[in-house]
Amino acid sequence: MSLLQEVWQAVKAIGTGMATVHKRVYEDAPTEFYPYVKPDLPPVSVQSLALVENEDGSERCIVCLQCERACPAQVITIERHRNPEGKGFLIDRFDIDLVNCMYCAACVEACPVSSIVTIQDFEMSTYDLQTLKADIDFLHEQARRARQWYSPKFGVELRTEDGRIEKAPPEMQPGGLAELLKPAEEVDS
Amino acid sequence: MSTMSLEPVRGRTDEMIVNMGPQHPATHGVLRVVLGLEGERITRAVPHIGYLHRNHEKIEEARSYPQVIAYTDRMDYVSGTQNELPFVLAVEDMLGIEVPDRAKKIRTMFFELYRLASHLVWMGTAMLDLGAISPFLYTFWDREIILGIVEKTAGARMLPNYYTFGGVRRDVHPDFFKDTADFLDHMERRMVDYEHLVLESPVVHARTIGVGVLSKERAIARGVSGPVLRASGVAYDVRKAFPYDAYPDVEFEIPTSPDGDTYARFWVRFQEMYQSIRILRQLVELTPKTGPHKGKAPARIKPPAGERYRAVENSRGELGVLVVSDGTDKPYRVKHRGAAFSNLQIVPDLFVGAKFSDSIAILSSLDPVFGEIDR
Amino acid sequence: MGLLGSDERPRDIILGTLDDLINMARSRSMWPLTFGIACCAIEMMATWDPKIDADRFGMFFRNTPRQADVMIVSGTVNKKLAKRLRRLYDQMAEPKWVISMGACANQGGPFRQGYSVVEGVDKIVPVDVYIPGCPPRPEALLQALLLLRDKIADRELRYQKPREIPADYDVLAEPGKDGRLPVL
Amino acid sequence: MEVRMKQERLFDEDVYTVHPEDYRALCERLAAEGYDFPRAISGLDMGYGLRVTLQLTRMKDLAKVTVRTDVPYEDPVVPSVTDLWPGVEWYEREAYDMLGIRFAGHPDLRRILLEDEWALHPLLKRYDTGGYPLPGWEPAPWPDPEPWTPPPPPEPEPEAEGEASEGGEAS
Repeated sequence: MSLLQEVWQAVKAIGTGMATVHKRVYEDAPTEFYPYVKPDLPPVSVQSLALVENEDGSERCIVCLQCERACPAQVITIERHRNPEGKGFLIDRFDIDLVNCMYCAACVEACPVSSIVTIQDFEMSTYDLQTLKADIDFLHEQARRARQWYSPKFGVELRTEDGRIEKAPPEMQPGGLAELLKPAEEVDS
Repeated sequence: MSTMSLEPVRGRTDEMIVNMGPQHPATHGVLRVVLGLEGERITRAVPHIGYLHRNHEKIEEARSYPQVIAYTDRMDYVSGTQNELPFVLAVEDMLGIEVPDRAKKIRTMFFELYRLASHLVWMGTAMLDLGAISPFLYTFWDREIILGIVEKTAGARMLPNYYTFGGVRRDVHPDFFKDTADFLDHMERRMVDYEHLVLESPVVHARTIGVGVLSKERAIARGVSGPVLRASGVAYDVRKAFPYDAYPDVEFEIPTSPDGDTYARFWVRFQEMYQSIRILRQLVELTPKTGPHKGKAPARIKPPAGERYRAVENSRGELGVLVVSDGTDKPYRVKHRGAAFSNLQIVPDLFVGAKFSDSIAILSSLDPVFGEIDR
Repeated sequence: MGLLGSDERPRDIILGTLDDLINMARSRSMWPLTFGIACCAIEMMATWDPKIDADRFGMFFRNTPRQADVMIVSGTVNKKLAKRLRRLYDQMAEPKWVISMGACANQGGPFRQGYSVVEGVDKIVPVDVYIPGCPPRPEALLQALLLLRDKIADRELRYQKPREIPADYDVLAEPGKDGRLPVL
Repeated sequence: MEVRMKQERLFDEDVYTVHPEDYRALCERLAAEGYDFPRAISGLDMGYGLRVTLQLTRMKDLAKVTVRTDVPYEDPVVPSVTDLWPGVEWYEREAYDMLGIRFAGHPDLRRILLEDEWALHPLLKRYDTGGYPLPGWEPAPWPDPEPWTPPPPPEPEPEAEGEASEGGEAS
């Protein structure tokens, strides 16, 4: 290859590269200005876990230990005792080690009453790890702060202004709408 | 140090021992290579791995079958759900679980989306190693779109734990097919740019053509698979050879190149991206919009005693898993055959005789991912 | 990490104010070390991609520990890597900070029961900010970087807890070294 | 040469269970038959001994074959096949690292994933996940050596190594 050809090749290559890069100049920048603008996460996004209470403040969790069994990372610790009056169990201890959690949402899949849910609060960085050892109050608090959450049984649920829990409109729901729009009582058995 | 098996030869002063890694910006993770150099030429190369050994195989013996899926995700972390599939297929074979047609197609769509994402990461980092920064910015930009599509359905960006025995965990988002189709339009436009920036760049030509040539026979004997094998002229692709999921239903080609050099490996990955786009185009049309996303699977997964090896073609090659069951709900042994593990074995073959600066280009053309190599 | 190299709270008005000024400057130019380990490293790279763009805050990757201020431990640290990680940390010039990214770096995460994994990088190097997640989103890393920025600049936070550098490499020992494991 | 082995058909591949002394001979025969692509070598703790599983593919017609051989814990030596298929080099090193199977004739049998100084072979069933010995673990009795002797007609059912797996349950 002669010198002239080489020079031409180089000029052409630089030109092509510059033109390609230049095209992008006129595109909208994709930058999200994160600390100022919070990202718009899809409702099913698994960023943290929460334990939802019923509207009247009673416990939704029936302490069936399904989530503890399903957890791959084995971060859920539950202790329970039999309810002296009535049936079922009462919670003594419900800890999720959010430090070691792998956020796979297997517990949420396993939960028969959609008590344990995924929320989108990803801003959990901390100076002290002990703040992430979540006990039941922490998990309830997570749920109270959350505007919306997701569980496979009930789909996306919203917390309204006056504290009620509602099913989100269909456009917010993930796939499989037909199952989700069934009344809640049928699933809860 | 005893791990440094490459002692300087007594009495030779012309050979220099250079340690590369585990913290090196161009080793794609925590690879350590000890190189013997004569001037610019590499005379010896000894790769040391294991800096990311996370006892996957031991810990998976102590987990039940559904729990293992979440762990397999963490192997080849660049290509997400692709790791889950061989394990899921193997257990489905052992149990005889039927997978609905639609679930197969959804799985394949995710598989190919992650292949695109993985090759985009490869392109960005490989070009970063060769000194170009813009491709990194562009490819990660496009990768974010893929991860956005995945997250909308599966709930996580990188490691979604989405496949399950008999199908997928949840139905796709109603916008999934439209999003994917839009992304493919976008990607086709972008591929033109990438060709300009990568394949047609004379800098890339100068750094890659004729560098690190791997012959066909050597590649097969070394157990190399995936784009590295196909760049040496062997048309072996698990998707065609042992078809799984929806691959029998779609048309695609296996791009091969007879050259076997670093440029050929770059070129084959590019062609694979075109084939992925083609597969996804067909699947967007073919996949039924409604229907079951999951077949009937037993509540407790307890495969009968026996063993099963299944392999898939992930972004790096043949990713296989040997599942040995003893009839309980925990696998007796899970042995992962990492494609990158086999591919990395040819590092000494390719490095010796190359120039020191070429080693970076060769290594990035192998595209190692250390989660899968060290497990 | 003060001007005088002391970890005690400076009582001098002039030097204390100067110290704050310097730390403000430091907090605006944190340069992390390119040290990707595992899954989180991909998200770490994604934090510098056009979408998140941590460059906006004056953070640029440095390839050598000598030039870096922040080490982002992005992935599982096993016992083989731990010595190298500690050496990298020792090579970084003061002042230096460590961000532990993801479950594995925090406490071993899902792999913490295994034989080869160090249960938390804070057994090897002192950690300033922890990020939960597996892997954390790029935004979460950016939030952690901003938390660290606050910590560097904020006098109260800075002197809250004296930095303890773990002295020895005990965690690197093999499980059998304490006599519980028979040699084959 | 007579090779003491049992042949069966498991899904889509031929499985040969072979006596360790004949492992090398069978591998040479398979290499001569054109099996050129080594997929993997897996080490496996069976509870009574260690098993080496070699998986091969023939690129020409994509035939798959698996070779298995069992060796006792006391003397886990298997001939290396790196000269036939160089691609198994790291897999043999890994099996040595994880289970302590020694491959005679391997050019560079060192630990690969763990550090050289370690004495632990962590995938052995006698250790728990953390690498500590399980209390009360006893090796299972060695199953019949019989399966090697008569090469029976190929079994139609894809039911493999049932008795071998039962031995593994002893832990």
